[in-house]
Amino acid sequence: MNKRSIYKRNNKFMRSILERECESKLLKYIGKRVLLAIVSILIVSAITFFAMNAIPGGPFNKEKATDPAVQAELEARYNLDKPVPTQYVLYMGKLIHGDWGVSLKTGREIWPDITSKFAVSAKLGISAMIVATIFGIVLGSIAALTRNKWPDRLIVFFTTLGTAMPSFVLATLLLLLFCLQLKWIPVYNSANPNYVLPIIALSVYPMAYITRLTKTSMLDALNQDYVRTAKAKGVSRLKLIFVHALRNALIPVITYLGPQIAYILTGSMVIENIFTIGGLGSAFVTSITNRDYTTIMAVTIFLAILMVVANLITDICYKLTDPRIDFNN
Amino acid sequence: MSEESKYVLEVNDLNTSFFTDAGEVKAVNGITFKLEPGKTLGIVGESGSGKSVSAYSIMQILAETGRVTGGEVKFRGENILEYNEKQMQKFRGEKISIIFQDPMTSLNPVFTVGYQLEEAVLLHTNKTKEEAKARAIEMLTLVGVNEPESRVKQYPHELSGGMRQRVMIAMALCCEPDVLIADEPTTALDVTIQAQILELMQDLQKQLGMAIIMVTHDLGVIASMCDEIMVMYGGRVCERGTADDIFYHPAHEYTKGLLRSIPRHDNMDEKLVPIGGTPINLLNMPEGCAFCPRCDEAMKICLTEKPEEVQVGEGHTAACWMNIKKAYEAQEV
Amino acid sequence: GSSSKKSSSDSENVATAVNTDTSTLYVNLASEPDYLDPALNTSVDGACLAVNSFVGLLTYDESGELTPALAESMPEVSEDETTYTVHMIESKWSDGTELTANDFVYSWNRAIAEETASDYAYLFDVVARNEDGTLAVTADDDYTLTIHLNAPCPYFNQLLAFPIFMPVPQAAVEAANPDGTTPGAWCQEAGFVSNGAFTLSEWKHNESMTYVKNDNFYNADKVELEKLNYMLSADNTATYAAYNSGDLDFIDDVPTDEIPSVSGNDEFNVVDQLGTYYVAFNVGSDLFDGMTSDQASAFREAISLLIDRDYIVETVGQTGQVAADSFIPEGMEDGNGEAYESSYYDADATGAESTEDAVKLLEKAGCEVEDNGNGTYTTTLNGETISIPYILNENDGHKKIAQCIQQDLAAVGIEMTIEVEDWNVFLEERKDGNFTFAREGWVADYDDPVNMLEIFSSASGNDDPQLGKTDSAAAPEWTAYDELIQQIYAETDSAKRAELLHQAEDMLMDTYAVIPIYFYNDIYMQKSNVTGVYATVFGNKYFMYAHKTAE
Amino acid sequence: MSNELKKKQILSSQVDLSKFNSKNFEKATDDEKAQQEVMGESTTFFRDGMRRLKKNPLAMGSIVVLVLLIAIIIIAPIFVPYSYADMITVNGVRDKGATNLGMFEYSDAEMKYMESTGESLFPHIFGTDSLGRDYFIRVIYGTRVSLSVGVVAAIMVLIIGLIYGSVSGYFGGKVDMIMMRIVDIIYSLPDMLIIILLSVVLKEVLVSKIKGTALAALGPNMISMFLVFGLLYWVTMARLIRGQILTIKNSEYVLAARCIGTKDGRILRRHILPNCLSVIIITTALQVPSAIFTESYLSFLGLGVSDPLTSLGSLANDARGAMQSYPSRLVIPALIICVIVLALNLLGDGLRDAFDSKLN
Amino acid sequence: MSENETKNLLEVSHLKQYFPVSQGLHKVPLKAVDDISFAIRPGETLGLVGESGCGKTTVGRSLLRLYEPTAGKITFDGEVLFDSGEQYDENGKMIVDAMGKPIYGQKIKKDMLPYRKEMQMVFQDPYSSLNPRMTVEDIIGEPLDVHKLYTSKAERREKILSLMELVGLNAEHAMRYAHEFSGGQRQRIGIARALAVDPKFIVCDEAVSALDVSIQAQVVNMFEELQEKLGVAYLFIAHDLLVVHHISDRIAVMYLGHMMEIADADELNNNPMHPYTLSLLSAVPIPDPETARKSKRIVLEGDVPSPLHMPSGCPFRTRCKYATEQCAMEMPQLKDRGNGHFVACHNK
Ligand SMILES: Nc1ncnc2c1ncn2[C@@H]1O[C@H](COP(=O)(O)OP(=O)(O)OP(=O)(O)O)[C@@H](O)[C@H]1O
Ligand SMILES: Nc1ncnc2c1ncn2[C@@H]1O[C@H](COP(=O)(O)OP(=O)(O)OP(=O)(O)O)[C@@H](O)[C@H]1O
Ligand SMILES: [Mg+2]
Ligand SMILES: [Mg+2]
Repeated sequence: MNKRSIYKRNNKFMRSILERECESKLLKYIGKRVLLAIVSILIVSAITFFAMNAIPGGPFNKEKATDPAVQAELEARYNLDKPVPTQYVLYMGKLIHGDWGVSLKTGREIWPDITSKFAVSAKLGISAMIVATIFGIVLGSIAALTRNKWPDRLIVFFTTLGTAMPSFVLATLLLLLFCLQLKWIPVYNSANPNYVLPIIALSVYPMAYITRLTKTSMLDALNQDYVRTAKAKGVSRLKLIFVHALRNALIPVITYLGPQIAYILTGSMVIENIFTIGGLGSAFVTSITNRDYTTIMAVTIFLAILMVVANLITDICYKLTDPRIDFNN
Repeated sequence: MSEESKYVLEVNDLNTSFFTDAGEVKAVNGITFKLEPGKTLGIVGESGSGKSVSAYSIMQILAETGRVTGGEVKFRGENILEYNEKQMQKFRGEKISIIFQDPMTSLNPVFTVGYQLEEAVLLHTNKTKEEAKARAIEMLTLVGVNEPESRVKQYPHELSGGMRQRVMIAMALCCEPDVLIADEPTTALDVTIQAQILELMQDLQKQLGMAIIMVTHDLGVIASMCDEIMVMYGGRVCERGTADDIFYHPAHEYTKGLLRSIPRHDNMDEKLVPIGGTPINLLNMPEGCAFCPRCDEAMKICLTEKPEEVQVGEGHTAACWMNIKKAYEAQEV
Repeated sequence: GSSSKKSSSDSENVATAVNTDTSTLYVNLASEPDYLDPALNTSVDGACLAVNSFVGLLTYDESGELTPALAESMPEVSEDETTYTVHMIESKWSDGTELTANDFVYSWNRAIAEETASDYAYLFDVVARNEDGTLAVTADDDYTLTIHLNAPCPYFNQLLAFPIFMPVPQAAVEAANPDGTTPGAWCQEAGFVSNGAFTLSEWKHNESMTYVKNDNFYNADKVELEKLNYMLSADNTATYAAYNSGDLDFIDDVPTDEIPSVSGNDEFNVVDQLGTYYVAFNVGSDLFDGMTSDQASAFREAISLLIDRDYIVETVGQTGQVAADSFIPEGMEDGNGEAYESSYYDADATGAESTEDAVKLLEKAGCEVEDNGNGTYTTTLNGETISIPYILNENDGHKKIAQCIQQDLAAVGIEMTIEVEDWNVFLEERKDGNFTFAREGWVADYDDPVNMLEIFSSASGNDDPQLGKTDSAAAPEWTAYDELIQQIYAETDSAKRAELLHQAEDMLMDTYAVIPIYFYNDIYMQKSNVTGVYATVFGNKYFMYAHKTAE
Repeated sequence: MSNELKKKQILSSQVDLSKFNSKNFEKATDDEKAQQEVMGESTTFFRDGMRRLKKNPLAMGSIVVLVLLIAIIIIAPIFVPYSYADMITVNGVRDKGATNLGMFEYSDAEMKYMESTGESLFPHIFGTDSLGRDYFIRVIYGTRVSLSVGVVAAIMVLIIGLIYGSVSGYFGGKVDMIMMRIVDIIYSLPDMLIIILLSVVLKEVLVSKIKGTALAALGPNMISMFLVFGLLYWVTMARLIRGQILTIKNSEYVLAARCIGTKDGRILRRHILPNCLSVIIITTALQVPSAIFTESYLSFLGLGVSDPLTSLGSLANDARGAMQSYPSRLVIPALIICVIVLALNLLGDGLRDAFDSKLN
Repeated sequence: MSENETKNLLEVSHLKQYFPVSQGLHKVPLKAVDDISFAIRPGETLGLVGESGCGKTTVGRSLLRLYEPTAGKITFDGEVLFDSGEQYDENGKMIVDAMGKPIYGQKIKKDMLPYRKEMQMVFQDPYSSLNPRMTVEDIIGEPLDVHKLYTSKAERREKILSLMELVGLNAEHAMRYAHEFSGGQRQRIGIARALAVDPKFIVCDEAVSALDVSIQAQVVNMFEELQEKLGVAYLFIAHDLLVVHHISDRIAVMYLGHMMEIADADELNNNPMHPYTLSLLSAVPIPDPETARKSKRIVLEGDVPSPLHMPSGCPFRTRCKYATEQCAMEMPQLKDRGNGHFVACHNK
């Protein structure tokens, strides 16, 4: 064996050690984050539990008053007759064993309900997020490249306009225009629901935000020395923008997207109500107005977990885009 | 060699302005120089004197607001200012390369060193990815980076400043350009590292035979390195000549002032003689000589008329009315 | 071939394609129902779902009359009107198993069982109990059912058509509820066994429910529809839009602001409903502190007179509701074979015309009233302006009515603040008497005044005015009323009973704690190519005999 | 020296020395030199920013729009003889025919009245609503409410965020860590729940407290909305301010101040706050539209301002039900929200570009 | 140290400054300054040079107690401002007990406020060290405000104007903001601020590094003039050896938190003893073609190690061609080689 190949082998060995070290670093990091997350989920769940119990009104209130005996029976069944701290402990105890309980309002199992509703919200949310991200990044880049010229001003104006309407107004106007005036899209079609309008309504806001973020960070990146270096190398303009500048410009976008994903995946009550979509957003609001304690808790915890996971994924994406980030610091 | 191709690079009356909110900033006002292959031209001047902008104008990598407003840049006889963007892309990095001042910010933080090197190779050759990688490693070895095989997988932030500057040099040289522009390549580095890099550049020039334009504000850096030195002030060339001309027979008041104001081993015990006043404001350029508001010897003519560049020795020119004055006085006498 | 298949799937994407299909009826009633179990349902829309997928012994026909369903004929009633014998027809569950009298015995006993915790279990109170607490109901044979009542009950036949009296499949119910804590579990997903015209085939929660025709339905021959599709949405803007875009055939609600534009339309239907929209004072509230009970009543009567019911009916109701002059709604039967009638004031003359009368009453109540000259007055009580907080839940119509009342009271200088509350809080505050003045409404479960009157007995959970529940000096004496209600329950002579009902209403109206505004009616819209849908006065819609033609 | 001589020879061959006279080569005076050197006009940070702002047509347009809008909502109620709560009466009699009038339409009763008396009634610019109230004046009041809600809420957010963020950022270390964890948790709390909780719980407390004050007209929902805003929405502001303070705290001029012996309080007042002020003001300005949105969302949920007072959000929400018959009732408040939010956002962005760009 | 012939203005002994930085899950100390001692006489300029990150700034800030030192003793004008209490023997070894723990003497932490009037600092970056929201008058006036050095508004203004004059600023400029000035002018503002309290000692942390060569001389001159006029002492931190040589009476060379050599400025230049100093001096680009052509650069291999992974023994040994085993074993102590020339090297 010649010297060179030994060197190479050594090198390979070194690399595998390095990689393993990286991996274990990552695992350690994730472990730490998960631990932190569990603590904050516990706190969030506790606050939610006590808060919801502090609100007047209970799950069994009806316009025509429930018989006290019936009410007592139901309260006993769901442990509502016990002191709140005890209830919390009992609830968390069950939860640890994977028992999310049943809805106080409908008696239905919560877990399958949440997952099926989440599936709907997620489908919509992911589509909306993809639309928002793609359009946002493209528009933002265009705006950055045409800074202070008319395409930039137009993009700024229209994206801001999109965010200048409360979502229920926007959704209603979309409904009025596309379903009733133009009749392009059915308002309701149970077999084959049309998600175009809800996706538009959902994506407008994040799109506008991403556009703005991309614009500023793109401008920032384009002014950086390394872009000049790339240009001096003879890199073409397109590659300069979409490879050298964009990747750096994406870092703030990713920071924004992370929590936003959790947010948008859980659905928007307004959009879901207006477009008759059985997602998590309206289910959550309904559960609160219904005082459906078990559902409130389940959704809150589910959301908190989602949030944590989304943040973790963001951080990992972060690391992938920006090698300067060291998990240890 | 035919007459026209004696010089790799000829710059004639180059003018560059920035069009900003506050008005037109005339950063470069008619500089002219010629560069022979294998030679080193040093450009010195204080901050804001238009050194970098000249370099960027040649490469056509000015900021958005900047525009070359006149003159020509001939590379082997062809005016590259007339190139379109496509041709220019081909040209940059292949024929002329540039190294920037700050190696910390001039490398893209999100790509590996290898990627950035390979990119330069792939852009200008028909090499495959594999070959490009081999070339990248070869170049790193050339600039004295140890363990180049593992370095290519590292990101810029994982390297030290000196290392990064070496990578920058490797990147600039990987297509064996005819001209290398070094825009203050060592300013951001420590003295010991600076010494390493300067040494390296001299070595590489010997090996590869390219012409170098060395841009700096540090007279020390160019003292030993350059065949010709050009001193700039306010976007104009005020003096040019060999190192000896400039250091021992300065013919421009600014150069003289500069030499008096820097500490040298021979003036350690004397007081430094500073150049008074404040650096030039390019938005409000004096009508006459740009240096006259700070010049102790300023004359009436300096206030109103721009001095011509005149030859004061062989290969030694200066744009200062003082020289004319001397000639005039000599004639009078 | 394949090409036709393609074209059909293509056509599904076209906006109006849904409605070309005449075998499916697209309907919106409300949002997601809580329970589909007829024993556990408490809502009107849930009852609608129940009557279309379950059927009891009796049901209502198109003219709103009770008619035998699983019963062969109307029940045989004994001389003393306490024993009902029902002969049943042979019928099957949707899974093909026989449905027998024992199913009713099981279902009814389940409905009253404590662990079922059914809200409507009290409807079985008229049925006698065995010693072990079970209902005195027996299956004499597979198709004969005997029911014993405690006392004569003029409306018992109506109850037999009520959802809680519908049968549920014992095997399925018990299988889904092994430990007794999930009584409704058996019918929480599509595919459960029922015996009505339709069975649930698909349920997209909060989106839609699809029912398919049940071939085992006793009257399946008459059912033309293959499918019944419910859009699950409570947003009437969206549902009205869906209706207008042709995606729905039937909607149960129209946004109030759109009513003027549809009221002349053939598709717009107004039907009777037994119920009263009213507002109620809490008789124990601070407002009446320092008044005698007579003064308090006078005060409340003044308020009642000030409310311009016509204006409310015309500008808010808009569907021809009748301004209420009594609490018992128009068209209710008195249990003695006649219409129950009562009137306590001239409903059309309320509002501005009655201001002077109201002023007198206010003065009687101890308020100082000053005439401002221009038809307005300033009323003070103990030198302070009167401010009445009015609570209501979030609803367009309720808010509008509140603002009308607010303006009416402003005519005499009484200030009313409108406090919209969260539904649950609203219910709780009302029930607990944590309010002064509140929006109320009651739709009868069965056609008998006692259903409207018993809610104000002090034992009732619905006695929101707190009659008989407060020790405030300004509150009226109420034990007499409680006794009266008990008497009505026990009264065997229907004429006497009708008399007692009137006495009770007189007593209630005398307090003016309850201020009727108008009698409900029920609106729905139905496309002109749809016929055969009918509604009862309780708000139930029967879709199974609908007939839908291509437009 | 021969060198010198050679030089002169070279020179005279290049330059025509005859065009000069000795005057040319007299020494220039200091004054003359100084004239060549002009220092730019003194600009302050503020003036500089304003100059940049003036160059931004979107931002300047926004200012004009906002000023106009504010002028209208201040002046209009003086001229319009209707009130936001009163149903239209003709001759003291409530006019049932005056509901759902179109723009500039009169009811029959009004027409008759005008014919008989010859007096002209003020037109219903936006028509009337379903209860027979002048819609224009309702929109005016709605705008007033929405704008003030926005401003007050933004100020609340500012105050709480400022205090929290400053403390966390300035003290740093453990304090900072704990305070930021709290912020994280607040971030993941379901705000709907907290909004309902607060609006319900606070109502009990508030109703009696605000009786008879101007706040009573807004209703307890609004007050609790402010509190919700204060309690939940400050977190973003707090984070931002903390970030600002952290950077400024570590800046050299703060170090310089400490080196001089400046006390913490003075550092905070003189150095840190003035330097994050522009960011704070801009963020606060951008908080206003966000508050207007939250208010309208609460209106959608039925937790908005108390009737009969109204806000743009609740006008729009109420009009949703009438969108097919009377779309203008939805479009008008929606448009005004749009204009306000758009103007504030564009202005905020403009301010940010002008005062907070990295360029200065 | 044993140079007590003249009374020292400032004495720093065994100064240590460790910064805790997280590495993975734990914190490790970053030894930015590790056991440094030196003294400055009244009116004297001590130059401090070394490569980036070697701890020059940290020394400057620690001795002004802008960073609370980890250990060491700072004496100013005979007053002990700070003493962490460790005691040292003749050879500079820490006195420890049997367990290896230091035996503490008296610990001292004086309130710095009165001494802020005596010791001042001029910062490297004339751009970031001036508050952009303050006028020149406010910036220079702040130390006057803090120490209440005036009795009336007029006196304050007068003082400010005289300070501006002192550093060569135009009185018209008082109401302007810092960003309107050129780098050199800004640096003058910074110097005026430092001078406002009439200090006896100023730390100039790279005070001229950010300036143009032509301007640099103005500021360097000014420092020298002020010293003549006011008798202030400087700790002049810079990486430009020529400037340091020009302005300093003595020069100290630092490497990786350690002091390598201290000597009289000319002595150090003419007779550098430490291999590091040697290569440092040879690496300096000399603005003189003749000398530059003649001189031979000693190019050091490699980079400065990270202060987190400090080599054992002498920190310079990884780049030193004379390194022996001993160098890896123990850190050489700073020893007097005569003429006040102190060197820390085993081999010289
Ligand atoms: N993008 C730009 N917009 C406006 N003016 C610019 C721009 N870039 C450079 N300038 C101006 O052009 C002039 C020359 O700048 P240049 O960068 O060439 O100076 P330099 O000699 O390289 O100085 P340094 O030594 O500081 O690098 C300066 O006055 C600068 O303000
Ligand atoms: N506050 C701090 N926290 C952690 N590490 C620090 C801190 N300040 C300085 N350091 C570290 O201490 C070491 C010495 O830093 P210092 O700034 O004193 O070096 P320097 O010699 O002044 O360098 P330069 O020439 O770059 O200014 C460096 O490694 C630096 O990273
Ligand atoms: Mg430059
Ligand atoms: Mg430093």
